[in-house]
Amino acid sequence: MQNTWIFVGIFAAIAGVFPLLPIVAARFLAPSKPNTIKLDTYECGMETVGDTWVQFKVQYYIYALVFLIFDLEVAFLFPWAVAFDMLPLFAVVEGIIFILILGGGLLYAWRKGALEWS
Amino acid sequence: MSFWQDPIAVIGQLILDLLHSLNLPEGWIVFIYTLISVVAVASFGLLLVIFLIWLERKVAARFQDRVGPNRAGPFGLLQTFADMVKLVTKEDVVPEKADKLIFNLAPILSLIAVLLIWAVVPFAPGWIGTDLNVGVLYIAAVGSFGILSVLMAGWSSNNKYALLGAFRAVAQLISYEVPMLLTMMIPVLLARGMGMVQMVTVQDTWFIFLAPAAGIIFLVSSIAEIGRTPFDLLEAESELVAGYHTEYTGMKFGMFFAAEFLHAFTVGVLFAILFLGGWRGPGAEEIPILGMFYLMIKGFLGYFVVMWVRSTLPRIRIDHMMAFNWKFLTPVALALLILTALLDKIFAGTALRLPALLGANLVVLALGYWISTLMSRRQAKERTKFKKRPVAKPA
Amino acid sequence: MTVEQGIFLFIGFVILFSAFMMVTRSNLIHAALYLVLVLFGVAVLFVLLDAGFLAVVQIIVYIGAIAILMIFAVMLTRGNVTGEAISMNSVFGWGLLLCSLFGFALIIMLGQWPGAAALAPALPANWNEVSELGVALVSPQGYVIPFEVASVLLLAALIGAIVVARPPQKDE
Amino acid sequence: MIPLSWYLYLAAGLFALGLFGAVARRNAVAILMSVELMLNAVNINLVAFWRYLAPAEIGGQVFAIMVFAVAAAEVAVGLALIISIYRGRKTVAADEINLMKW
Repeated sequence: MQNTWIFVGIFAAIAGVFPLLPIVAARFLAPSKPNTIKLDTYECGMETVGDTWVQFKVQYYIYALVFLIFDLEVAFLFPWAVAFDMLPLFAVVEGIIFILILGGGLLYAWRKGALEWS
Repeated sequence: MSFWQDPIAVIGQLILDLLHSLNLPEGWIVFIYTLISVVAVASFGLLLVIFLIWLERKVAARFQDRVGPNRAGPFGLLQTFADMVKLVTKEDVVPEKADKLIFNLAPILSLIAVLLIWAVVPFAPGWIGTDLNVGVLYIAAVGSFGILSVLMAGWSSNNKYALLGAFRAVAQLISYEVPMLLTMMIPVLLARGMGMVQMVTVQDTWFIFLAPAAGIIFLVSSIAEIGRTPFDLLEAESELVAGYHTEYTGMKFGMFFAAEFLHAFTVGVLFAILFLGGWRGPGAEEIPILGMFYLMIKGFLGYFVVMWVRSTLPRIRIDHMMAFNWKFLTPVALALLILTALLDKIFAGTALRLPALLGANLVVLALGYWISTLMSRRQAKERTKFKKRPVAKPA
Repeated sequence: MTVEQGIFLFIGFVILFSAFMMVTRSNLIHAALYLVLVLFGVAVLFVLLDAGFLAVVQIIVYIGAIAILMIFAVMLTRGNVTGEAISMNSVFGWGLLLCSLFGFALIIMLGQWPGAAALAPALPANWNEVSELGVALVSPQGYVIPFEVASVLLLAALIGAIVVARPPQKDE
Repeated sequence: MIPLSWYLYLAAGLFALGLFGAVARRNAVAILMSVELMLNAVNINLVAFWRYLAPAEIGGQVFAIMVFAVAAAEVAVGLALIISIYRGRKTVAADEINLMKW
């Protein structure tokens, strides 16, 4: 089984080298005339005011939270889906109960208004 | 087997023979052979990008009643090369306040994340990088590096617009990953396996006939994943300048650009593999090059739909987009998963499997459409409730 | 030294180095990105251990979701992100002593355990971990109770975290 | 071939580093990250024991997945608590959150 992953490892290395080539080429080909204004943060010509950390809502966290829980659900359910032929009907129903319990979580978040982008 | 029927197998055998004749140890032969195939697959992906950018510009032009690039080379085919030369020779500005290392790593990572998907794409019978037994999940895993690269780009730029754009983008990407993962599970369930080769070989009837609703949801959430219109809020120019890659110039911007285009086509190919039978088609088993042809046709079909949607629909508002995902796509995907599991277990191996699954999907689609129209009607009613607003007084 | 050992040593070095950096960096975003490196290294270890499914799940769950969640939380509690003046608390010396003692004790105990030199036996023929896992997770002889309890745990975590994280609503 | 001990040594080192982070870091988010390190060390051990000592039984992998679930739940609730505390007290330094200290 490891042998099937060797390809992925080498692929990752090569996939890292390929985008590097044009960037390195650009380093030699492109002009480089930096000045203070050019290197400043781009903000439509205005100087940046205050911290970069502005306006963060808990809403981002809530979405990530619901995503995390469903990610876990997917991790649990993929083996169940793969082994589908070997499972009797009640085992399938157990998987469905699993989905329903987490569906309840989604319903709760919905009713609570936690999914609104306010 | 002749060269014209299966060129990859012939060339592969040739390389293997050559390596064996050099009397290298077995490990080295495997390594060099793998390296060559990796380079072949990866450069195929990158060369594809050049063609895709040209194609997209041509197609978008036709949608808008223009001609598109037509000066450089025949039909403007060389336009993308010209653009590439331009990008390479552009000055590469790294903002002073940026976190240099992360800033430079992010575009590379975003292209890696897309390119890695091609390691498990079955092009034709026997033409596949590697047939992982967790293929479908592998695709999802690789996608999470793309999300990380967005976050890295946005944070390291140290720019308000970039950071805000990155956070919005990540919120959108992770939200739409939920229905995407759930609908990816439905073909896995129908195929009883996650390997990409198995996925294709079991599709005697294409899964789009067994699970049309899942296919549609997959395509929609994938369009959101690549951040194309109508879901292009990641780079809504009017609100966020250019989103998370505001500070990027030259070739580094080009990396994000290339990654987006390749991702769009990859989505088409994945849709073809999961729902349209991959390389399956008349005569593909005997003549693998035909299979490659079929896969590309199907992939371009999916890609064309993506482009079509892009040039047809306007951008939607971010709260609508989130509501559409969490209150519509995700519940429907969950319901589909439950229905598919139940019906497939009950009718497995009988002639009723196809009509039962198809019927259930169509019912879910109809119900979903009905509910969504109800919801939009209710929203319209709420909108028309007149709220008294303060009238601007002349100063 | 075989190739496998070489990969292990490299990955092991990456893991320990990034873990050290993660623990000591005062910039929390850097710490989170080093955490991502550790998690990725652990995924590679899972591949070396013939647990490809776990490796993929590790990347999806940890890098795809948990690390993102961490970065979001860092951003939301922006008090001292870029340069916390002091990243360690006042008793970190004791902590260092305690943890190095603990680590050395573990390593010495491991050195005395005779079973530690074991080599990996061959996997059963036609081994398909994913379907084995699927059967084990939902069969009553296997782990069906933990499976369902896990879903309840996740549900509780979801509800609890939503209630705790949201600011008090005006209408409640 | 890699002997079992290598994995165990690595996991021990990772666990000790995680423990140090959890004990010594000031920032509560960093403490949670360190806890993740410890959970990962445990996971390495679980999977290594499964592979070397009981490859015919899938139990080790099931345990590892359960650890994933527990880690996810812990992070979700833990970070929510930290965000909530930050909202009230404007700090996430663990030694300044001393409401229950006597």
